[in-house]
Amino acid sequence: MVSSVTADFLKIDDIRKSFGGIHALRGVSFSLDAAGIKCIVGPNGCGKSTLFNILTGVLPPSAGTATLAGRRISGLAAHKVSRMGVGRKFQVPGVLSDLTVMEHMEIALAARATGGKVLKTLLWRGNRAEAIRMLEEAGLAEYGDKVASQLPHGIKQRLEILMLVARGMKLLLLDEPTAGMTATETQATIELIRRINETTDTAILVIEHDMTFVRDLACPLIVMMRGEVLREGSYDEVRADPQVRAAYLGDRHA
Amino acid sequence: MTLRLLPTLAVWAVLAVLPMLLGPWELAMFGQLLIYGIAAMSLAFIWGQGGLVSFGQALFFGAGAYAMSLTSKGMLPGIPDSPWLGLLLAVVAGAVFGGLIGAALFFGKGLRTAYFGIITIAAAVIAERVTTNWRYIGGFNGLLDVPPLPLPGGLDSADPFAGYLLVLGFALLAFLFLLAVERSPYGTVLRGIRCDERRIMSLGFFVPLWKVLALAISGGVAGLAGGLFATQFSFVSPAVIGLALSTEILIWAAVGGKAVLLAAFVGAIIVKYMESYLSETIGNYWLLVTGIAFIAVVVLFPQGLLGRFFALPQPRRLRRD
Amino acid sequence: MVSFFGLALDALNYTSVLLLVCVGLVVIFGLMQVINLAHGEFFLLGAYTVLVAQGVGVPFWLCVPLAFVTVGLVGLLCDAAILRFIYDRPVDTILATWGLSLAIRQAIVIVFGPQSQQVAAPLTEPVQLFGVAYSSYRLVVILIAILVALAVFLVLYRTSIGLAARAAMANRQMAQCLGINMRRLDRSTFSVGAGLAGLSGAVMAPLMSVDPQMGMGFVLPAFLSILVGGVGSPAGAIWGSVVIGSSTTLVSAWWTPVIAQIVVFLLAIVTIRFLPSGLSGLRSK
Amino acid sequence: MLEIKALRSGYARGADVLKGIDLKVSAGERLAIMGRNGMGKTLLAKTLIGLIKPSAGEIRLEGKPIGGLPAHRISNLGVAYVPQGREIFGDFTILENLRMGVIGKPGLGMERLDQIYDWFPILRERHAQRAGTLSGGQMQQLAIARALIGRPKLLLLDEPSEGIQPNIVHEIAEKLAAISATEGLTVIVIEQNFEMVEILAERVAFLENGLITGESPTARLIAEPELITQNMGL
Repeated sequence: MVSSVTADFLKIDDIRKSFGGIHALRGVSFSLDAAGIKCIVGPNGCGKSTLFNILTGVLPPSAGTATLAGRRISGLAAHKVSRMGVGRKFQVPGVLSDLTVMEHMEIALAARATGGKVLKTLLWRGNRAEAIRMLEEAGLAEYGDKVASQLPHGIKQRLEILMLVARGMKLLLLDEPTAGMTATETQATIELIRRINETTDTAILVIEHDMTFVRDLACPLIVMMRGEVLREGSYDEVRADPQVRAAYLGDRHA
Repeated sequence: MTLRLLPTLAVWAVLAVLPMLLGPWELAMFGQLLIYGIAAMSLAFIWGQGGLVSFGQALFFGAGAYAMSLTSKGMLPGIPDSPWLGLLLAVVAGAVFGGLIGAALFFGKGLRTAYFGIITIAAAVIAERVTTNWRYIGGFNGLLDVPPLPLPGGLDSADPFAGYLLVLGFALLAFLFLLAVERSPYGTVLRGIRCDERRIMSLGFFVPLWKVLALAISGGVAGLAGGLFATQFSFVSPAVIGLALSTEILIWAAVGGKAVLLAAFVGAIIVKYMESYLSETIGNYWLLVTGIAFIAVVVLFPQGLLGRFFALPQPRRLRRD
Repeated sequence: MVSFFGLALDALNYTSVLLLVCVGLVVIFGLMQVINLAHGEFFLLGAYTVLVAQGVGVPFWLCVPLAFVTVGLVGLLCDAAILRFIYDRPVDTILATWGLSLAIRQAIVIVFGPQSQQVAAPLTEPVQLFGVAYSSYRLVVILIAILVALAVFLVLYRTSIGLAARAAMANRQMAQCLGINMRRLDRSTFSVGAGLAGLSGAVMAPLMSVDPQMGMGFVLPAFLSILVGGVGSPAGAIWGSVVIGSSTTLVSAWWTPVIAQIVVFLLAIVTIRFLPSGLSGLRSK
Repeated sequence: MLEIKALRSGYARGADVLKGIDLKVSAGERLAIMGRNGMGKTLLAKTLIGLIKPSAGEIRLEGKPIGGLPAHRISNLGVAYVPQGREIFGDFTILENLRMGVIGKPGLGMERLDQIYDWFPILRERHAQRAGTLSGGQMQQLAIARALIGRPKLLLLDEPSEGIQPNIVHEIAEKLAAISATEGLTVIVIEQNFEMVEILAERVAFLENGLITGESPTARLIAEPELITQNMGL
């Protein structure tokens, strides 16, 4: 038996959201255990991004709640949600273009060590060893002294994920982390996500289109369609589901 | 690695041996150049690290100069007329003005760079008008006979040799202080804010506070320069707080290189030295030439002309090798 | 009570000219994201155009359109020589126009000297209005400023060029994809904006002392107006100039111009502190 | 009509996302480009319309090289763009939005307005309304109408079905197919949604990792939907 805290670490309960008359989310519910990992798939406009916006405090839900370790996160301001340990990786690489990789790591580690406090950070001595250890584990060590704007796309994306881990986030929301990557880069990212999931107790929620990625990550799937959860299950279960196939290919091919 | 330290060390070494090479009059002039250099560094810090272009840096400089003058002339009720206390208050005044402007602007939402620029211009213009019209602090004529800083051994900073060394000491102190701040993790985060404020916010840093502190630090150092100015020139007038000096400081930092403290410092010394040299020969054309040169640098060398020489290697903490 | 109408007319006079200056600033910013710090010097050049033209015997009323054209051409030149190289570097455009303002001001000092000069007003007879004797020239200035501002807004809101300009402000890339030549639009906007500042300087010349510093003094309230009204919103320019123009005139009359400047500055800070997109942000909320 | 040879392009210098696209489209043809997110579909559209300069390769429109021309010139050569997210001018009325479609085109007026209104009657009905108040499907029709009123030879659509209800998607696709057939308009549609593609396009090219990895007539994909899943890694 898992304890009540680890099970349902993230609990999404009947979240609804409408913009004007358009229902972007029509009552989404699912949960994620601590150190759990799930992948949300679905066509464009199915509400995945709206869901992420609600989980990170960018948007308030119209109804329903999301809780993290029993504390409500839906409807809170974005920086408060962030301080509770929810980190989001956007689809577009959000690295700090003039800064080196080591500087990126320092910013993330400083946020964890000092809680983002100004004076504490001014006096903090940095944590070079930890930064290097994390970079090495992620296979990014060789880029340590490079400026972010010169990094290949795939490395930028992995660096950003790594920053969220270094920040000590409890829940990672990854929005299409392998978009635009080459096959090798995609494999490296999958490995990184797996390793983070295995070696830390970080819970991970991924949005992804790429079914190769989803298959290789081998985690439970949530299929969303038109603002609802269509199905939950393993890759094979989902793939065999006629409803899911219809969702992707259009009704007449079901 | 140490090779990249050489130009920086060389600058300070040359400045240190100048007293042996120059006569008293030239030495006094160089001392004044160093004061401008400190002001340029204060702007380079906030601009190069925090990405905030202040068009009114003289506001902080002038606040320091007036604080120094008023204190050392005993014009502030209840505060002893000590020049050294005056210098301390000059730093405080600059920092407070910086902090106040920062607090007024940054806690609001979505402030654009352009807003910050316009507000600092307005602040400098208004400060100049207020000082011009405020009788108690000397009005248009300003305050004369600001006393020098007393030094041990019966000397004071009016002595060219002692005065120069004193200013040089403060310049080095300001340099090391700003360098330490920008090389601390605080500095790293500040550069991160310059790149992408929202991303830093999303990591849990309350960005406005960081920017307010940065502006207070910058203002404090500019205030120090202003305090030194008042005591070394022994007067202060509305000209030190207004737009003209602000523009000059901006030009020094831009021409030297905003991203590197010492580049801005040396930029100020060179430009100001050329001005004293050339304004006799080309007179009115000097400002026109500076304006055009400034445009050219902005368009062609956005990183300034000297940044390359004086860029220091990253601290050990931020290097992988 | 007697002076109330006089004061109101003064406020209207100042506000209407401020609006002309602001419209140029706002459209230039909205379209190109350039905060034109040399705008005050375009104003200045307008005033000096009148000075020179009057000196060689050009009648005043011809000087005004002449100022518009001359300064418009200067604007065109600045765009071609400087701005077009740095359109994609917003911060550098601020710096470059700042350098430009310095250079123009100094060029004026070199040519005309630093002293202040007078431009004769074409109308000197006061008129009786609401029982107050009021400068007839100021009334004409109000009329001109309002008519020109009206014309600018008509162009913006009633013509194809205006539609294209507003579209480009809303979505530059899309406008380009629909066939709008952005370079040409930018260039003409910058030039017309400069011309409007020159025209404002020309009509204000007889009412101010013409000296190399007059530009910054006049354009600073204009900058504060666009912060208050909302950067990049033509309609915001109206709100901003009304608020800044009338409060400056009133506070100056009741206390002193210095206090007026401080009050207006604080007003601007408070506004952008609580309304980041200015007064025009109120409407969209 | 359109010929793309070894086209390379990217958002940042030195990081090409498109790594050598080869594609030919004949006049009057309707081609769909399908691919997963992040494979460079939108980048391809932006490069074709001139918002992004290609780093290498050739784009020819009716034999004339257009690669690297600014967007307004390409637009005036007869390429119309309906971007992802539609990008209509929300503060403008519908009629003003349509006027934007011809303003930049020398010698072109609103002569085609009636025809446009016949194709999209909802726009006639709401012509004085602010475009920002339209529904997603109506906005999409407006974006297409705005493109068509400028009499393009080539219409480039990026994800036109995004966020639109399926029945409206069908309607728009059918309308576009009909217009293309009667006007001889060449259409390139970039899509993930086969519902749009199967009605609108005659031929499908698959874009993966910056390359065209396969092509097929639409009819064959309808018969063998497995090919789509294979080609798109679904």
